Amino acid sequence: MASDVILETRGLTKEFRGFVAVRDVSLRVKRGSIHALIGPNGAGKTTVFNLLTKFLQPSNGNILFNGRDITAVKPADVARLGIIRSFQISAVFPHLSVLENVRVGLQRPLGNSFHFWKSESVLDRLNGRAMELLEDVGLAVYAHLPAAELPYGRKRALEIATTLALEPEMLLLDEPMAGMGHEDIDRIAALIKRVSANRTILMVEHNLSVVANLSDWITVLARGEVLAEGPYAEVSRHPKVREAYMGSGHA
Amino acid sequence: MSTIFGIPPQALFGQLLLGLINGSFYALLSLGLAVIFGMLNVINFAHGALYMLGAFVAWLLLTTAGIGYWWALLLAPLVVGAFGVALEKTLLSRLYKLDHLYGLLLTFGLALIVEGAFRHFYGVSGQPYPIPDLLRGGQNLGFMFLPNYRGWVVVASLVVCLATWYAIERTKLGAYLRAATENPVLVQAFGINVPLMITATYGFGVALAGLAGVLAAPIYQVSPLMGSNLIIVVFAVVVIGGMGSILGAVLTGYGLGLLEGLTKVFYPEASNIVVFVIMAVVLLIKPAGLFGRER
Amino acid sequence: MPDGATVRTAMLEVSDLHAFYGESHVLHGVNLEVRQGEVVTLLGRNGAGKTTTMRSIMGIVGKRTGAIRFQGQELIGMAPHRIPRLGIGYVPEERGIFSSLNVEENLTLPPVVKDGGMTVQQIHELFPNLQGRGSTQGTRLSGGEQQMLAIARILRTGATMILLDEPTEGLAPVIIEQIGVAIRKLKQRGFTILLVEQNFRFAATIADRHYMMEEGHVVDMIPNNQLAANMEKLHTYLGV
Amino acid sequence: QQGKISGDVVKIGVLNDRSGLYADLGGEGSAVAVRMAVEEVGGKILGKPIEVVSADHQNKPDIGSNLSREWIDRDGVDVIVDVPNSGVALAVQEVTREKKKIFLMQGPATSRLTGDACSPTGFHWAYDTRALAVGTGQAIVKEGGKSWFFLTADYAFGHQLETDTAAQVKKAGGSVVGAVRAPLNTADFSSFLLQAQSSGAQVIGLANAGGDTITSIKQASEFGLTQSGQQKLAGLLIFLSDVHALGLQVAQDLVLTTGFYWDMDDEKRAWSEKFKAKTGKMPTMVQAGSYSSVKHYLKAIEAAGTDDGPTVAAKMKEMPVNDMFAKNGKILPNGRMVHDMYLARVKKPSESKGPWDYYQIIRTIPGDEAFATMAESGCKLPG
Amino acid sequence: MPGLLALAVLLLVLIAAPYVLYPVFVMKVLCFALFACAFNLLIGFAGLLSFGHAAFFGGAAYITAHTVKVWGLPPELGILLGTAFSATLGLAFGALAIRRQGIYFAMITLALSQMVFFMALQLKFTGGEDGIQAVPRGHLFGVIDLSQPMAMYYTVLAVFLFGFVVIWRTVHSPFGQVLKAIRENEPRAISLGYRTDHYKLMAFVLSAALAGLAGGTKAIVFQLATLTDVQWQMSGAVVLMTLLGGIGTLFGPVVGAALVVTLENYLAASNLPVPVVIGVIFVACVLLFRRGIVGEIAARLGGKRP
Ligand SMILES: Nc1ncnc2c1ncn2[C@@H]1O[C@H](COP(=O)(O)OP(=O)(O)OP(=O)(O)O)[C@@H](O)[C@H]1O
Ligand SMILES: Nc1ncnc2c1ncn2[C@@H]1O[C@H](COP(=O)(O)OP(=O)(O)OP(=O)(O)O)[C@@H](O)[C@H]1O
Ligand SMILES: [Mg+2]
Ligand SMILES: [Mg+2]
Repeated sequence: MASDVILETRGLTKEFRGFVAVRDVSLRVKRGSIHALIGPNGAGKTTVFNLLTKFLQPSNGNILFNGRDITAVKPADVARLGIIRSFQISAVFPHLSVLENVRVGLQRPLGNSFHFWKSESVLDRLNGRAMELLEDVGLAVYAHLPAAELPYGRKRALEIATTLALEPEMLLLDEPMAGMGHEDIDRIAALIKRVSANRTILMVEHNLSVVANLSDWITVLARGEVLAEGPYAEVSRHPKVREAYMGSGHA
Repeated sequence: MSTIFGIPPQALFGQLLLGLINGSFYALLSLGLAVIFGMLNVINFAHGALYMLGAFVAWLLLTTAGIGYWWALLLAPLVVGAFGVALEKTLLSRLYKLDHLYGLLLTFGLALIVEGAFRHFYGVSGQPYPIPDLLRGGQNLGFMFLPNYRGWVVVASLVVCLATWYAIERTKLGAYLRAATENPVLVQAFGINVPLMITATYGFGVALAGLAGVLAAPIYQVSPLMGSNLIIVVFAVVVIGGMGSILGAVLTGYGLGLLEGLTKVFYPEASNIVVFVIMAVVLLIKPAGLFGRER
Repeated sequence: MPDGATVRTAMLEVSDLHAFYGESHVLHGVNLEVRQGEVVTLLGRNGAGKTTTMRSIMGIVGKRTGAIRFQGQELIGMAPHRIPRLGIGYVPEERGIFSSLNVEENLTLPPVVKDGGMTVQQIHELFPNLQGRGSTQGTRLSGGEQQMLAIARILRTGATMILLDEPTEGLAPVIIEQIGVAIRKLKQRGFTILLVEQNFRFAATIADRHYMMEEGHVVDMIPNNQLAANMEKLHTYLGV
Repeated sequence: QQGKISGDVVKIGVLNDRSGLYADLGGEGSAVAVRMAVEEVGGKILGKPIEVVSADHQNKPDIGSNLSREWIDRDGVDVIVDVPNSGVALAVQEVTREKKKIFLMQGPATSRLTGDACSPTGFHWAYDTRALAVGTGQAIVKEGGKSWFFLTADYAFGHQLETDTAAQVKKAGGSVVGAVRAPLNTADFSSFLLQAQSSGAQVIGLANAGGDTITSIKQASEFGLTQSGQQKLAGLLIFLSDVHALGLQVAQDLVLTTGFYWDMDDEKRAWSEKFKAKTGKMPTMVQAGSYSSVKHYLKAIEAAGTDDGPTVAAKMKEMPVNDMFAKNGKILPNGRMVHDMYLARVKKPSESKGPWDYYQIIRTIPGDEAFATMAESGCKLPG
Repeated sequence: MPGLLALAVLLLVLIAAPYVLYPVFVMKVLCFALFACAFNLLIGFAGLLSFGHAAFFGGAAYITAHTVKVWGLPPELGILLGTAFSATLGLAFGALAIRRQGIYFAMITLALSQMVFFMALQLKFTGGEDGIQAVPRGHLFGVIDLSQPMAMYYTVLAVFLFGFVVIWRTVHSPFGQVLKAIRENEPRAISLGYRTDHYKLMAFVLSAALAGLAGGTKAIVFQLATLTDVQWQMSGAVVLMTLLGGIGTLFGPVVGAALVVTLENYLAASNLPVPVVIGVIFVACVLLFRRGIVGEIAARLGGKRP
């Protein structure tokens, strides 16, 4: 199974009451790559994410992960297979501390999550790893703050740390940089680069400099369909892509 | 004579008609609940108590001031509405920033107080309220004797429900209401007086309960308990109909009245629980309710 | 003073504005001025107080002191729902699309407060994405489409002064360009615009002047035509 | 034992529903009636003071049993009076049996209290389901109401009332043409009434209680069931307070059985007027019975010279009951006080001379007929 | 550990209580305290407001009363069967109710429990309005005579402590941690691979079972099971107890139950209208001290939740 394609979709289609948001999309994401999904607003990027993680049920088409058809698998089980996503609008557990947020991610693989008769102190052994993760995203100093009190940009960073806690084989990031200031963007970009070493990342992002710097491969969606594919340099020269997405300002 | 499942068709029509009458009350009450819920996101547990209050106001008007049914039909909802406005201004409005469950708990407490107070002063056997002279007697429809008053109840509730539905769904008002439920601050920032609108809505929803109370007074005994027994069924109606839909609340109200009527013929022992059974089935098939939107 | 500034009357004057969220004091004496027909930006790092300034103008923060005058009228103390009626439109940072309303209802929700707003047709020309989506539930639109809708609904109201909080967040480059075009058009039609932006490059293409905010204060004002000369300062303010 | 009063005070606990469905038929009125009995003996017995306490059991058996337990264990209460709601009464019966204290029941209906659940110290005074069934069932058939249809509250009490009455109806030569079971607390009886109407029965027996009875009577009037004159409503458990609540316009011509009516003789009238002066209402049979039973209880203490439960109980059963409530009433070993019952018809508004003039007594049912004998009762106490 | 200290104090108080207070009263408090704690497990730690918990409490009471009285089972087995019944009922109701959240959840549980009420009213074995009366207390494990008040008392205390410790453990367990996460942000929990419905259902069943344990025990203590226990007012009462004591605190429901039971006892002997007083307390709690007594104290002490 060491095929170099980790995730593949075949003819993926999603229709909402007559409106086709995703039409016949066939993606092939290479193992170990950073794959960017870009496209104009409403192109269907988030919808593709929702389909891949089964938050939406495809109208048509198949999803294969590591060669296995996961089209009919439930959302929580997709996550258990190793595909973890982040959300376009930040998603943390607001009243848990920053550390506990990450621990929720670390805890699941332990398999003790139904053990209501055990003390939660069995989770303390996760603290070390949790702190490492927080260190990575620059949140170590906030470890004991409730997540709700973090500024927006930091919440996004926390979300990424929680996602990484599960050591996912594949990470889906939906606009990880949205709403972040310049310094944070650089930090998170570096982090993504670092963690991509032994996993696959599929990412939606509008910040083109980030896309240009990070991604190995780009798929451009427009009106639910694949418009172009290739490395940044190639895609960004594509006239249709320029017209539909980049506009005149980007070369 | 031919029969339907062993019941003469005429008896069946009679029962269906009666079901429709019950449905009228369900519809009026679930409409009020739906309006309030839609706007304040509060399950108004006090709805039953306010329905009772409407009936009592009518009774008090009659016995203390000699004011009759027709004026009561106007005045009692106004009084109940005003009471609702006072409640909203002084109590409910403090809870909007909190979890919606607190609204439920507060109104639950209010229901206890209002009902308890009336129990304390008027006992529970209830007070008689005469049918207005104009509507005494009834029509022999052949298959059943339809009291005029019951016919009037159906007509009145239909008119009120349709008018409310129109006002809310077919005018801008409904959009304001729904938007303000979600994000009152922003709607305010568009230039709409949200606090006033919330207060008015609560007052209106509650006035609907009061109106239902006046309509019910001549049929049922005017009793402090008349609301608490009804309200849970109406909750179930609302769950079945699905929150967030005015039309859903109304249609489900009538529909369940009919179904309940049928149960009373075919299996009377179950007529108390049929609504809850339907609720369970609907939830299994359509968790959001028949007309509800998944949120 | 920069070009023509003195001839035009001040539309909005904010002086010594303090604002609080509960206990926390967020704005510490903000001073700024927007003149009729201008496009002015507020720039600053995350948490500098830009959004809070806008919310203060709209009267929807917990508590505020100081003075906010719009066309000579004092806004502090005015009921929040009356402020927009004076002709101020607000596009919030978090977009504020209503999930219980469909796209059309969202679009037509804010009441028209003045003549001269855009028609639905003009709006569809500006944002073709919204065309034909009238019956879709508002929050089912994609993130970027929601942003367009949030801007569009204010353009309809005829408000003469528009507060835009990060209108380009999450938008594709082409759309950002379109919004730039739209803002310029609005300016030509005489609208006054106060804009919060993280995307400094975009801001530079449309604004007349830039206010710099830091920790609840306005620390500097740079006219757009002197930007090049002030790149140094911008670095320190924004880390650009 | 002679001359011994426990705690040097005779404490009477009036335990009933003071806020709920049965508040009007008993409630504070029962306590007033008990106090009237105490005043009549001068507030003292065997030289010791008599105290009356009262409490609300809220129709909850657990509250009732808890309260009576506490009363007896901690406050030295010697006798418990009234306790409407059969469920609560059955619970209190268990407590008083265990603690060997006197229990004077007025409000509860079920004849089980002197049947399988009887207790050596329990007394059932004013009425019970069997007496109601006999009174209304047999008497009406004798009055010409031959065919019956029951509108029954769908729970144990309603079923029992229906079965008992049906048996009496058949015994008297009548027939039962049908029955419909309506759930408890039904708000709308119209469907059931429609079924009753189309059955063509002469008598519609209301085997229900409280709010259900009131609503069904009211709606029967609305649907013109009785106006036609072909059908008659028979209430199997109706109190004066219910008729008062309904108003004569609605309740007219209803037939019912009662153990007491204030306007039957001078003695009753005099006592009732006194009661009305204190409460503003004429007494129900429950309230009058409370008075009568306490009166009898005090007499028995006097005679026995002690307030010890079993001793007093035995004494009470020895003595005939003679007061304004009952003439020559006798108490069976199972605690059943046997006295005459009355079949009454509710007057038309035109017949009534004023407030509280509600009943016309149409038949007296001798106590021995109305109540079950010791053998019939099913009580296992030594008789 | 202030929590352990508090538990020790509570334990001492409860061991001594029957010598100072009326034992039956304290037993009643204990049964309701356990009921309220079970309810609180759901609202306080899973964020689910059940307005139908009376169904589990009263349902178990009926089963226990029936099996002990009619089948002649020993009390421990009766209580166990009652608890099992409630757990099963909880599984069925839970599976339906957790399909919706928030207010819907409350209304659905309310409606479902109303169904149980009507069944209890109409089924034969429940005795309708009369309920099941004169249930023998019997001998615990065939040896301990429960008709002895002190034997009964310490049995109830043991049951209560068992339930309380189970809840304590649950809240501070890996499971409890996931439950909190789900309450905070369910889609996120799903995306991390948690099958959130299973967790919610599990919490619901646990809560229902413990409520059943309380109800079954109460049936033995009072030797009866009646409609009171399955009425929606009972569901309201348990909400009040928890709210008054402090939602989401461990000791709050215990304090709240003690207060409400005391109050009901006191009011029964007074002339005040009970529902009005209870209603006023309800409103006051919601408006003025939402954290409840224990929550408020904990907040004053500035510490974390006990
Ligand atoms: N549940 C839904 N019902 C109806 N239409 C939907 C639904 N979800 C998404 N859509 C539509 O599908 C299209 C694709 O949406 P999607 O969120 O995938 O876009 P996107 O590419 O992520 O855009 P953005 O960059 O703006 O976030 C949009 O036009 C949106 O309105
Ligand atoms: N509701 C609130 N309660 C308390 N503090 C708040 C609240 N909203 C914002 N703040 C704080 O006020 C300060 C200013 O926030 P504001 O949102 O105005 O910043 P901003 O300049 O708009 O930042 P950004 O670029 O991230 O949008 C921040 O420190 C923020 O944490
Ligand atoms: Mg998107
Ligand atoms: Mg901001």
